[in-house]
Amino acid sequence: MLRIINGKVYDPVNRIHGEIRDICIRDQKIVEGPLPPETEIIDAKGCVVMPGGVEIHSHVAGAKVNNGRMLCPEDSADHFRAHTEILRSGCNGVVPTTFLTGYEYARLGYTTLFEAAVPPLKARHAHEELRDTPILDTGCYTVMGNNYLVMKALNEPDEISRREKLMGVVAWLLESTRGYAVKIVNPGGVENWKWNRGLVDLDTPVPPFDVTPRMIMTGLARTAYELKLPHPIHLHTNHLGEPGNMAYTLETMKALSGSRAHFTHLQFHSYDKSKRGGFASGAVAIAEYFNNHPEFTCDAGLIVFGPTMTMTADAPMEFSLHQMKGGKWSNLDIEMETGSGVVPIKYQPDSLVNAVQWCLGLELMLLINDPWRVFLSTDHPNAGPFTSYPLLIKLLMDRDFRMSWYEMLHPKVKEYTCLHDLTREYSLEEIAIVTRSGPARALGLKNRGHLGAGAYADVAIYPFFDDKQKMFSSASYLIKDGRVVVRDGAIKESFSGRALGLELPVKGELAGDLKEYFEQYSTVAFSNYRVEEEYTPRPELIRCG
Amino acid sequence: MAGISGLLVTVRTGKQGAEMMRGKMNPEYLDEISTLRINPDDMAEAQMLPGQKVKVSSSFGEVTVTCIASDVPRKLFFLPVGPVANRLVSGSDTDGTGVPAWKGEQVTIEPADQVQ
Amino acid sequence: MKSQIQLTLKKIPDIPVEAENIKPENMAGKTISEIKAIPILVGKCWEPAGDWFDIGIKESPESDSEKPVIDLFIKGDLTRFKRIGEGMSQGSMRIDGTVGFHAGAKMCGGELIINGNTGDYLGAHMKAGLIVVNGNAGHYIAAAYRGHAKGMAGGTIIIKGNAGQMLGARMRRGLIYVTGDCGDAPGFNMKAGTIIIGGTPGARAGARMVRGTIMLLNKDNLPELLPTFTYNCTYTPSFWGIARGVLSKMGVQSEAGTDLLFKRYSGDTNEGGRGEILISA
Amino acid sequence: MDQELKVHSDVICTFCGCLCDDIEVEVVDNRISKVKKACMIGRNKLMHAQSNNPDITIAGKPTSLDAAINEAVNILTNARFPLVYGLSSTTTEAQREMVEIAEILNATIDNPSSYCHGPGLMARQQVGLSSCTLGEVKNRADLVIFWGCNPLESHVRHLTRYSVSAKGMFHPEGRKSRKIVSIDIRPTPTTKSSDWFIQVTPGNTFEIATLLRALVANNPIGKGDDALIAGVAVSKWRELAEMIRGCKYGVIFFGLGVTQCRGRDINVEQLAVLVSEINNHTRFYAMAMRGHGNVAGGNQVMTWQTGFPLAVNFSRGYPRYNPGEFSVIGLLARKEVDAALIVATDPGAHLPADTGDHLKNIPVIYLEPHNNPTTEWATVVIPVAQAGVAASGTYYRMDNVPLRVKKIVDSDHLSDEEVLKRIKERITHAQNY
Repeated sequence: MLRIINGKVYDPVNRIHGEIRDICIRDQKIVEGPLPPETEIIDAKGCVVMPGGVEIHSHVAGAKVNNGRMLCPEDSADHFRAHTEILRSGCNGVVPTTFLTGYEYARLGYTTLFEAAVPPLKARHAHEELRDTPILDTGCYTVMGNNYLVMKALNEPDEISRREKLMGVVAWLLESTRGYAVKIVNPGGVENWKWNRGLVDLDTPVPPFDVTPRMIMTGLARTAYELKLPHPIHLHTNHLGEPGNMAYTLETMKALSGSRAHFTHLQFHSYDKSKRGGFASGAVAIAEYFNNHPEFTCDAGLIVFGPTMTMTADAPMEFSLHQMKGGKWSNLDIEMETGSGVVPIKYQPDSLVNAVQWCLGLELMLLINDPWRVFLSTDHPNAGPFTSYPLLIKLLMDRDFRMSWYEMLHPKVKEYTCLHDLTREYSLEEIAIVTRSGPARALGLKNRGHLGAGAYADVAIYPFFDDKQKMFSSASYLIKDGRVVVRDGAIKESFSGRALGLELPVKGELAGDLKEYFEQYSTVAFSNYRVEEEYTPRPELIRCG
Repeated sequence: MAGISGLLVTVRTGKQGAEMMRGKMNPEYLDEISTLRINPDDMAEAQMLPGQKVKVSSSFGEVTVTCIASDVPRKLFFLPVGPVANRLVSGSDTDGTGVPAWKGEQVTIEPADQVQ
Repeated sequence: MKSQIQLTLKKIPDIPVEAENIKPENMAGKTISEIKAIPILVGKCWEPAGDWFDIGIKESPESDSEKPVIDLFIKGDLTRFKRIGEGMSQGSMRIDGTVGFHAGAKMCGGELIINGNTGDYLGAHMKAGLIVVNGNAGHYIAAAYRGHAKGMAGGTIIIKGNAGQMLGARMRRGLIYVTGDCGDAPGFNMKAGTIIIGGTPGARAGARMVRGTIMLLNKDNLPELLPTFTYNCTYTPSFWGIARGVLSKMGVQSEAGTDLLFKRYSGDTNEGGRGEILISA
Repeated sequence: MDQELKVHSDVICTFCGCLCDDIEVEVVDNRISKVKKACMIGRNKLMHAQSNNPDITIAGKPTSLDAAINEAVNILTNARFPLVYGLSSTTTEAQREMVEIAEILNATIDNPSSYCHGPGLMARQQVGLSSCTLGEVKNRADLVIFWGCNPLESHVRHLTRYSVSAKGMFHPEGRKSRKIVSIDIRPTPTTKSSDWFIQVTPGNTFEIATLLRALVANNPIGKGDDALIAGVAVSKWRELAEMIRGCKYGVIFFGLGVTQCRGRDINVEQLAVLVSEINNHTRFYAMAMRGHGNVAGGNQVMTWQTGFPLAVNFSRGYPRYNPGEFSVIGLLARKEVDAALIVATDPGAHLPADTGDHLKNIPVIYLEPHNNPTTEWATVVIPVAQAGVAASGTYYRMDNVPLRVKKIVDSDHLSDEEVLKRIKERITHAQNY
């Protein structure tokens, strides 16, 4: 049992806005109190108390993440931690090794973490790494946007049969991979690339099943709704990173309007085109549309200047990035499911493109009115490492600080962006929403992201400083499941978190022809495909509906 | 003196793999990893007969193996990977990479009876 | 007066030792007992240098000659000692004996003289300064560590004996001179800089080179160049005279005259073809 | 007495990187009695999995498991520069324990890839690699190049399951619609079943890849069409370059003939750049023909735990990487190691004799299911339940697809993972952690 006293509590779900409150913890949960007088007390005087952070989109585990680590040993040589009596060693400042990932997220006050893209065939790998990512509760999203079984089901002419088959495939994929949500990455575009064809638009028919990106996205959105998944489709749209892709993103939003959808790393999809064909911010138009569609959520994908690593299932995007930049490129096509690519990159403030991207991400966060629908992310490590969150929080909370960056940015950036006109500053409550309460709600996690009775006792306590970067850079305390994990910025205890999965309303079963198809063309036996329960030793299944 | 020099290349063979799985002490395995494939013209030049025992030596060691004629190029001698070949290769010679010269160690081969 | 520090190895270790703390700036102005206390990593344990070395300090008059006074002398078979002089930035150090891996790696100033052979990665990622080896050097001299795109970024390395494979691999700037032979792939993927080889190089000189110059002073027994090098002309580059002068200042006399003719090949065409291999004609 | 017969289907063979997962195994009274669908090597592996087990010994004398573990802990905690080595033929679950033990001991850890396909990993660290899973090859590849490998003898079912005669989605006829090219220094069963065998001189992989890069990209070359590269005319190589550019989905499988010949890692580096550049014209990939069943998994585990796939040293408490310096062969050849924990590999058979000999002079703890050259001299021998037969866990296929190998019989022995956990706990205790 534990009582946290004297802290200024920010618990937006329960409408507590920076008031001094006691938080009472019994076993792994937050309780009403009172607790017996001998209860251990944490005095949070001068501190801010928030629910543990919830990371909605990050690449931390699995094939392409490890590929990224393997690709750049130089990033590991420069950044390392020795092991201690409690902690495992680790290295790499861009794509940290698994243990280090857990420790660093914990030090930032995070307690729940989702790996954003797992190809089904490599799901065991992701779970193996998540098992070695300590402290946080973790889950992963299952990549489906170029999946043959999905596309074959969508190709079914009869509508009822199509819906049934698709539901069966999606449920089967989620079950087989122990995934938490339907992830879509460049729907149809990755498969099209494997045929050495160009980019896809909403209605480009994609071989071999001649389904279009529109059919894939709307079909999966509907299935996610019908399965009552706690999180809707998690969508990385086509045309990532192209100037002018804002128009395409708006088309996609229109196609999906009326159904829930999460648009991930929206910054990468919100570019207007300058007169000369270059990058300009499309944040105003995107935010305007987005503000009028309460069915949508998004995360920002904020750019951080410095070296980092791009990694995504969007193989064609990585290939064109490689063609543009030269240097290292790793690619992995995954049979009947997806592709993936990894390319190291460095964002530089004196590059006009990078400066536009930097402003654009912040603009989205400032122009989207409802903090419950836009979340802090760097699409770690694509736009920058998650360890930069404290800096980004300061940029959101402090306009003067924001403006001071213009000295470093490419001088022409103001022509293509509007960040300098935006005066909004995030409040601590809004920060609490975009880093924990909002993502938890979007993910359908009812016991996380708030401090009401019944919630998991996942609590972050930050020392109050005017400098918000300093304030959020390391938690004074992190309590996970009622155990004090971080004290004064140092990890005191480490253990395995839970694996978040789904309790689906239907049993995942492949229609006969799909199963036959799988058995004919996969190189893994049907019975060996499904991820066994051993890979999630501490499961927590979230009920759909 | 009869003999011939060239490069030793270690290779996998089907039999080497299959017999290894039955145990590395079994005679079929030991036979297979002691069987050197050599071009018939090389064999003639070195005055060796198929099935004959030959001595293979490198600057690191020597072994006695059985030679058989094979359609391999001249001056290239093929021995299955294993403890026999490993006596001819050195771990001190990896060009800083950690990989010994398993695919190109300079060796000399001569009929074993001449050695006696 | 200037103090000279002498380290004499007492016993040869049976496990590897990492001694990046042995460099002039770590010793200067210290007493014997302070030097004895300098930690070195023996296997996985930090031990005081005094357990491994006899240490002496003597004062010597400032020399009038241009040559700097040696600050630090080390004597003994240091084959198992890695990282001696790593990151050294000033002063001078002379080693009488063979040294292990990474000697003078990441060096950014000063002078390191090795009277003996060296292990691999001598002068890796070196930024400035001078290394002279009066013996043979190992592999990956002045090279980049794994994963890095660029190795040596400046300074000079002179090897009076032979060098191993991947000499100057991925170097970015600087000068390497080898009196003797070298192994395969000198100047592999070099970005710029100069490598001069007096003896015979192994195969694949300049493979994947982007820019920079490789001079081969001995045309005999030269292995064939890679197909991605194309012949341009035969001439005497003005650069040769300069390089010859620089080297002679460092005590390396080339027998060839300043008017030596070179055949110029440009390559690696796969990498843009802006590099050159100059072969004594 | 009635014999109990159990038939296990879709069993995974753990021998090579193919990890064929369609094997049928019959077990009678806990003994494997019949193996179907496997190749000869896989069949022998399974049929002999339960025989020839060593005793638990210290210095050759039989002892108890407890005593052996205590002796192991004693040796390891007293070592000043210990080596943890192996990993390749056991589960990732056991590999994870090995990395943790290495870390607690501040030891050096390496796996056999450092002298097999490690050069390919080093190459990837410089330039990356465009690759795919085996099913992509089966379903799509219309050009397959075997370079310096002979899968018909080393990865026997590779050709039928994945790369040549497999009936894929876009190659319903299997063999007929694919072009198969082999590059090797001698005729082999694989070259003989290829459409085109390009016989080359040894040690010239780098030159070939260099020339092909130039030909594919139309870069200038300093050689005429009749000039020989690796013993083959430039004009022939030009034909290959045309074939490469003209294919729709091409794959190079490369073997130890590429990674172990003159040049080692730079051969693969050049090959990887070639493959990357071919993608400017068509889709093209390369894959290492990984040998031991889970050697790929060892690289994965080491990378997610330490940041590096092989040759990692923990002397300073954090991982550092340098092949050559921390590779098992370099360490042993220089006689730098004073004790070793070896699991799931056979240094007595696999390492050059002069290198393996150093292990005979230092205390070695050895976990292994079968008698072999190493069990003859290892100081502490602990027999274990064989992964995929008597123990379950994760294996990574050569294309890094993870599969779960299953326990199909009971063993008297613990698995690698279980023994390693006990060793780890006692080391932790001994070091007063």
